[in-house]
Amino acid sequence: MATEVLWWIFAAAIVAFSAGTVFSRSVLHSAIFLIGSLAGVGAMYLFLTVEFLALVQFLIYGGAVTVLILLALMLTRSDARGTPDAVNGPQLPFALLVGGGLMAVLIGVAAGTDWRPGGIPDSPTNIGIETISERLFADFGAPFVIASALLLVALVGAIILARQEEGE
Amino acid sequence: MTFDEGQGYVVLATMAVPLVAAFLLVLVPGTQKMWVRYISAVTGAIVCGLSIYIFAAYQVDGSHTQMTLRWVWVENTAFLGKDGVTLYLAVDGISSTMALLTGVVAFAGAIASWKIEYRNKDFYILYWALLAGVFGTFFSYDLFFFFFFYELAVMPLYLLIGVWGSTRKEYGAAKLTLMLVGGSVLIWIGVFATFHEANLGTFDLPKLWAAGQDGTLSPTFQKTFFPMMVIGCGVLAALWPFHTWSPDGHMSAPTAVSMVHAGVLMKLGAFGIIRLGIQLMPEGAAFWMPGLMVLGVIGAVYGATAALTQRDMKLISGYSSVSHMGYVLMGLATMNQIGITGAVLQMFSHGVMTALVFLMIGAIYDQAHTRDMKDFGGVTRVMPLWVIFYTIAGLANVGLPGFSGFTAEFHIFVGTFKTYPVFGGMAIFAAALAAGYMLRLFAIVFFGPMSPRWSDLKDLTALERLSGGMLIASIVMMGVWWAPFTDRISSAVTLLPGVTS
Amino acid sequence: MGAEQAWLLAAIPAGFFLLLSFFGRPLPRGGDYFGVISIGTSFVLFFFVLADFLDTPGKVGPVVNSIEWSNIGDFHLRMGIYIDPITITMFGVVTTVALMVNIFSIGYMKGEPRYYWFFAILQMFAASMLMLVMADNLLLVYISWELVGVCSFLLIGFYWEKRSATEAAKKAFITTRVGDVGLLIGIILLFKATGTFNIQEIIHAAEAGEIGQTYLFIAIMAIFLGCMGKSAQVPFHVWLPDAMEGPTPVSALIHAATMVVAGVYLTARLLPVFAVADGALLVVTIVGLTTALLTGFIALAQTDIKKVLAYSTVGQLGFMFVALGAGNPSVAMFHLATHAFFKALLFLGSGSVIHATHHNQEMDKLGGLWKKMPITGTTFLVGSLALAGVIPFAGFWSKDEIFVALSEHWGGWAVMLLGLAAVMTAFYTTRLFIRTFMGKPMDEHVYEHTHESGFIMTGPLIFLGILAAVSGFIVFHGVGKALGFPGGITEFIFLEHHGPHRYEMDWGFAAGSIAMATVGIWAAAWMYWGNSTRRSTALAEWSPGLYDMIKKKFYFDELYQAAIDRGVLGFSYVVAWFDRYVVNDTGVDGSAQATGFAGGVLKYLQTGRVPNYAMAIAIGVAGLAVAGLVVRG
Amino acid sequence: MRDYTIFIPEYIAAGSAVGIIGLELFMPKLRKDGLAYLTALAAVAWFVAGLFFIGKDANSFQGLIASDDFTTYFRLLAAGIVFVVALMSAHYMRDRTKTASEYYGLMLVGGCGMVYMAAATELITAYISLELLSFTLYILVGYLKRDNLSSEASLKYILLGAFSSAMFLYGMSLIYGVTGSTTYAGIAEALSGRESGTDPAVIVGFMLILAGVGFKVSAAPFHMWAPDAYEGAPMPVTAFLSTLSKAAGFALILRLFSAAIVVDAAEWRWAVMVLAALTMTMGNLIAIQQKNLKRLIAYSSIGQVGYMLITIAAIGYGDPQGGINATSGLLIHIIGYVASTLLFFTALTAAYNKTGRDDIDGLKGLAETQPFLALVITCSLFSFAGLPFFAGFATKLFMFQGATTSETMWVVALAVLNSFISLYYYLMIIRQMYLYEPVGETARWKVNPVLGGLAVALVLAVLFIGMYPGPAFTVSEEAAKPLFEPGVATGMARVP
Amino acid sequence: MVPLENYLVLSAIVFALGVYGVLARRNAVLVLMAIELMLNAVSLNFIAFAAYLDPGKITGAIFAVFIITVAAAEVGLALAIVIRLFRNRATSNVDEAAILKW
Repeated sequence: MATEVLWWIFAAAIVAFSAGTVFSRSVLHSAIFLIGSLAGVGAMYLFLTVEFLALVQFLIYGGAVTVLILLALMLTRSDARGTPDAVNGPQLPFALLVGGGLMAVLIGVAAGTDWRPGGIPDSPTNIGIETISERLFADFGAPFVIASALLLVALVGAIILARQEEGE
Repeated sequence: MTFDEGQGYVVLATMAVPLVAAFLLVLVPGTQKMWVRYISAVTGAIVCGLSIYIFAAYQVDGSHTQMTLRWVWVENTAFLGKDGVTLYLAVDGISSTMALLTGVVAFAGAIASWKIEYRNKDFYILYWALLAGVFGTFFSYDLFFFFFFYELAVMPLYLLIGVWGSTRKEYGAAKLTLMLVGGSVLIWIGVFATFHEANLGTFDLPKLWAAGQDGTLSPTFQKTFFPMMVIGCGVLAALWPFHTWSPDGHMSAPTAVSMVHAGVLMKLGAFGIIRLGIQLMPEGAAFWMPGLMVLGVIGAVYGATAALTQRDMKLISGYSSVSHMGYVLMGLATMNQIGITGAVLQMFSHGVMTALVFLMIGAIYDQAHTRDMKDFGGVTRVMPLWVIFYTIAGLANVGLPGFSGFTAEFHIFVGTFKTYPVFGGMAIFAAALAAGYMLRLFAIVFFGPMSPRWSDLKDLTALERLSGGMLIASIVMMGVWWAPFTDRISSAVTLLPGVTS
Repeated sequence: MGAEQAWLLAAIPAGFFLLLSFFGRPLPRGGDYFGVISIGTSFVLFFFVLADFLDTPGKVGPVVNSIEWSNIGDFHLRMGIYIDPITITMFGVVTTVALMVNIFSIGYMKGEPRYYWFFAILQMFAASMLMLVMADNLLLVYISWELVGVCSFLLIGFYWEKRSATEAAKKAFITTRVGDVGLLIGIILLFKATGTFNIQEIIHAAEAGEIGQTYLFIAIMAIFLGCMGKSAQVPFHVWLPDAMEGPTPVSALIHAATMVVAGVYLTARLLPVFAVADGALLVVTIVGLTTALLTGFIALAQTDIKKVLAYSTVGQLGFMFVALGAGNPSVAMFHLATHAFFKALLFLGSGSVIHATHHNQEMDKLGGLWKKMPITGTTFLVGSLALAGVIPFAGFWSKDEIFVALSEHWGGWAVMLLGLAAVMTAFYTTRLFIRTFMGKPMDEHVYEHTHESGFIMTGPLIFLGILAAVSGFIVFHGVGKALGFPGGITEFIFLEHHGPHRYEMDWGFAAGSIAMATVGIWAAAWMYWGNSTRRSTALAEWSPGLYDMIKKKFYFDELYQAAIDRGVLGFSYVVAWFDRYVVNDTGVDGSAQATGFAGGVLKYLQTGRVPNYAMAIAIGVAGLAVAGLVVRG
Repeated sequence: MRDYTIFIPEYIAAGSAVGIIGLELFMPKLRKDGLAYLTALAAVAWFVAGLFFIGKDANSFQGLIASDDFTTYFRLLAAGIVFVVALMSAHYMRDRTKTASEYYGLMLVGGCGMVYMAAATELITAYISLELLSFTLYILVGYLKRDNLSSEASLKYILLGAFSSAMFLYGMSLIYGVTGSTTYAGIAEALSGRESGTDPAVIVGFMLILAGVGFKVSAAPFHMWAPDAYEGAPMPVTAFLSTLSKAAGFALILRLFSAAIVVDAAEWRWAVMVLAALTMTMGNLIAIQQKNLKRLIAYSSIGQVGYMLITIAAIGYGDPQGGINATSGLLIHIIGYVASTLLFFTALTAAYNKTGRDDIDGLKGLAETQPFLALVITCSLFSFAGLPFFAGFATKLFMFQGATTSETMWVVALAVLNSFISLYYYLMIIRQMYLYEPVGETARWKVNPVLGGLAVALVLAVLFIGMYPGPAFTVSEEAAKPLFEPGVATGMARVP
Repeated sequence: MVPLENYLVLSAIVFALGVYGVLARRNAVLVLMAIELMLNAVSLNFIAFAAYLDPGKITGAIFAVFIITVAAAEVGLALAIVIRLFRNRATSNVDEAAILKW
């Protein structure tokens, strides 16, 4: 019972934070809201009893990514001339329209689909860390290797693109 | 290797020699203009000889297709079954006649372009590529290669006209190329549909023809796709109202290209209608031919009428080509032996005589740099031979007995009267109009007082005489003794499906 | 050599045509002697053919000789010759006149440019003309028909430096060509009905009634259209007078004696078919009469010698058609022959005059030439008398015969009309002769330099003059017999299964003819004697409108010109405009531009802004999803 | 089971990538074009290694990565493309950057990414490989750091790429939710096991996946990044984009659609057909109006994608044999298209190195100053337009023929019409080269021998494929077969 | 117990918000944030499915791991590019970076 109440609270929080992220006027606020929303999702993972992933979520998103984003925001403050320019583009109303439409569709899908033809019990089963590690390293080794290559690529790319050259 | 196969190699050679020449010319340095010319002249001679041999060696009472040569190209892969794509060359009565036409015109054109100075190497490369395409189309008995060569024959035109052309060349070239390729688009669709519908896994034309006749290609299918095929080919045959590339294209094209184009390429269209229309979709033909007849008549009268008041000589010939190809289409649309035979005769006749006309126009344009009739007058005084050649071409154009034009038109008229007397009458009337515009041209250009401005025009050069002489020879030959042609053609025509005697 | 080889008559001139046209220029004197040789040979061969023909057992049956030309499926085309009295007569006429003209031209054309070319074409013409008359099938007839047309085109336009000559040539060719449309249609219609081009087979089929009446009528009328065009019958007569732009010998040969009678010949050849088709003969008669009268009137007011002769030619052709309309080919052919002789004589005579007066052919400048050129004058007189139908000259007998036949077939009214035409003929002929040879010279200067032509020119005149004088007598039974014919000429010339026509002198008609001739001659003499134009001008002023109309040839040319400019050319301009601006610019280029324009519009979707691109993606996704749910869900 | 040997070629590629990057780190003075030749060498080694896999019976790494003829086909293709593009880049990059090693390294890695997109038989692997390729491309597009266009293009590309891959992922999640599996086989089995194939989740999932892959191959309306990225990217990268990334996209699509979701083809084939029609029309119409060559080629390649998508639809409509026909048609056209595109860009790079202009007018009078290049470009354009003698004719014809089913007939017709429209703007390029006099100095200039040789080789290849398509077609069929073996696609399409 | 649909709807909402953000925002960094939201939604989806429907294999969870990895890397790379653009153009607004168009 309690979990459900908590769940609803968190769900509301996530939606609120996400909305804040995309609606807030100030760039920095958006960043903060984003952290909130990410953390909220992490909490959801806890509800789903995937502690490991929740941890990962907190660390990588709540930590690395948001820091990175804040950093970028700092680096690209365009109000050198003082005036913070508008954060929203001209096509905002259409954005609302399409976003709303898509939301409707996706909710419809989520609600309108029979997810359990087999009639599996409607409760999350605990996903233990060892299962994850087992699957990740035993069964999905290949993607893991490719992912490492991907990270390498991203690293190299970030370096060569961001590196300051003489004359800049 | 049987004798027939041996001749098959002759057919192959006829198609391959121009290609070889083209590749050879690629290697010749562009500065060696004389060498380029010699090579081309020799090629032309060889091709002409080979085509004459093909025409002569075709046994009238022999089998339907002769001189066959088959090389499997791709087979038993994916949707391609046995003999999926084969380089299948053969000759029947019609294509042997067309081969002769192409050979003669090709040689004539090659000689006629002797005086091209500007990058003549590139010119001849494209020229021979084009002719290889033409020969290939006439000889192909495989749908894939038929289309392959058909496109190949159209491809070089853009550059040939665009680079070496004259009046509004860019416009003419672009329009001509696009319209012709646009036509081949329809054919292409037809090809896909046919292959899919026949579901034989082969592009082999005889098999597909059989399919078309035994109903494997359903009547509805044939009725649907026959128009595509015919309009697609018809564009090349200046089918009204898809003819407008003809006046502009000819006006822009250099001499040899006009010769080959009006002389041979337009025939590809009519030939395609026979191969892909009548032979492939007899049901559709039976259903649609009246329509084609109407368009043909319109074209015939329309072209002649429009030509009456033109001032540019090439425009006159362009429109008269529309008119004459209109006759061809009428002949095909009659669907009876005499008519279709007449159509093929007309294809040959129009080929040689238009080639001659354009040769003559080129001969004077190179010196006078104008084709406006009003600028001329009394040219006979300075270029009598030119006038005689032109007159012969013109009279053949008018359909005067003794020249090829009459033979062909006469057969077409007879064929048309068998089924559509009224249209036949209109066609004959159009022939009278032809007399109108031709004599108008004679009267204005050849006769009357000569303006001193032209006093230094030179008469035909030896090469032009040679090339014109060949054409005149063919014109007169067909005009006087047409039995050899009719024998060959009718031997093939009688076997066409749905053709009444 | 037998009649089967009659094709040689045509083959030889054809060969000489090639010879002359290719090698004529370098030859000494342009090889004119070759011309005489070739036609001479044909002339000689003609007698062989005639003799062989007359000697054939079974007496005067047709001689046939043909070969297979081409065959398409079950359509076999045979080409061959068919020799019968009509052909023989035509042989005679053509070869004789052609020979005379060739000889005459040697003198007349001396020093002209393209001398050899002139003779070459003459050979070409003779060949095709002979081929025309011996052809056994309509296709071959049509072929040679067109070929003679071209020869006439080339010869009319012989002086191509003159615009008028060029125009005349064009006019002649196109006018006849219009008729030929009909001819070809008719031929093909007959072929469609009978499945053959062979004339005899067609005739048999027609007489056997295998062809429906209306169909047959249409077909034969179409063919007759061709004949009218060739023989310059109203309304196609306009080209012949203009054709006088050509060298005079040409006028004599082609536009008087031979080519223009091709129409008459063909009609005679197909007369049985005409006879079968109801009303066809009536049409022929009416056309003939109209032509005879109309041109008679026009000729009254012409002052150009050759023009007068031209109109008289047309008129005489009208007479021949009348004879045919009366269903009597023999008489028509007889008149054709005599007319050929005296009209050729007249033309050559006028040619001699023109030559002598340095290309002056206006009556107003001539006159009193009799003293200067007696031979020409005499022969011309003979010709005129023959034309006017004065007994006993050739014209009289044949014309008389026509009246007889006409009265037998159509009765009085036709005779009256034709009589009027005959009177006018006599009138303008006399007028022509008087104003040219009699009285005092109108133009002293011209008169000074006039001189009699050399023998090379007068020789033919004399020969033809004799023919014009005596050839009429051959109509008599005895004379014919003496010459080896089975009876008189009209008896000799008959179509198969179309009984011979034995000639008897009918004094009633003879008197009538004589009277008509006298009236006409007297009137002309009264009006023009001594070259005084007083009375004539008085007559002209008496009714200027009428005179003007006649002088202007009843405005035919103006009418046609307007029709062509307004009608045909106008239509052509419309079509050309339509082709340029509607079909091409709107249809073809328009579609191209439309495509380009579409591209030009669409490319602005590519705003370069990421949000818009993302929007496109989102909309795409949403659209697909919704569509999917709607279509499949 | 785990058979690491099936990765050997990629070990070589990736290894040499790392090696090249390291090489420059340790000897920065190395000639930059030297690196290009090293890369080419590595590509050759990669190619040769790949050759050993031809005809090997299909082998799978834990059901994640299949090593069969299909994989081999794309492996060889990738190696080939990398080889050509590397050589193409040699001078271009030397003149424009200080450090080129990453460029070449990334190129090799990207190639590996393509191989695994083709080889993946499981969604995670597919996704990761796709991202691997995308990342390399993001970087390569932006490689000219100081160049405004380059960085702008790269930004657009990465933002939109991330956006669409999110869509892609959402779609995959839905499919995973429905089927409970991420392996293609599992998905196919589950889908064919479901009694109702028309859950909203399935449909929407398919559509989202379609959007994701559609973005990758730049199918309208997901194509909009392409023209900008193409125009902004360094020229060799443009070649890389228009060949390798497209081929990779289709590799992924083919494997995924034929092996996994062909079962419910009825849910997506119509959509593919619509996308195809839209894509080809958009691409060709807009291309008419372009002035910049790279951009024009971008649009024309969008048009080509439109044609290729028809075959995917045809797979949906056909039985296994039909699938093989369509796929082999697509594969042979990919060969032809890749060859022509590389040919075009080789010549264009050569011209660009000289003139420094990449707009159409820049080619004015090329036939005078450099006839050879003009000829080569003409060949490639004719090949694009599908004119005979050149690869484009045979391959396009085979592709359309393979894609012709009673249902797709109309799209094929439209495609042929479009290829006619495309001829127009190809002619406009040819016109610039042949009909106009050169601007500026008209002296003849020499082509860099490497590029020249490359061009000659490619021309020969294009001609060979065009005139004797047999071998290429057989190869394509061999590569297509594994996708349609009964085991792979359970029961094939549940075509109603 | 919380039914599966709740998670799905939640993620749908977040995802849609992310989409909105991408479409509406001008600043490249904000766009990136929105994308992060979307990716989160997706991983939420995956894990929910894994936990509810796929307890044995939990492939979804693995997928989530990879998604997080890729997302992180993507952000890093993207930010590098943003900075690069900022250096060149002194703006990080995506709609101002529109030289390439039409």
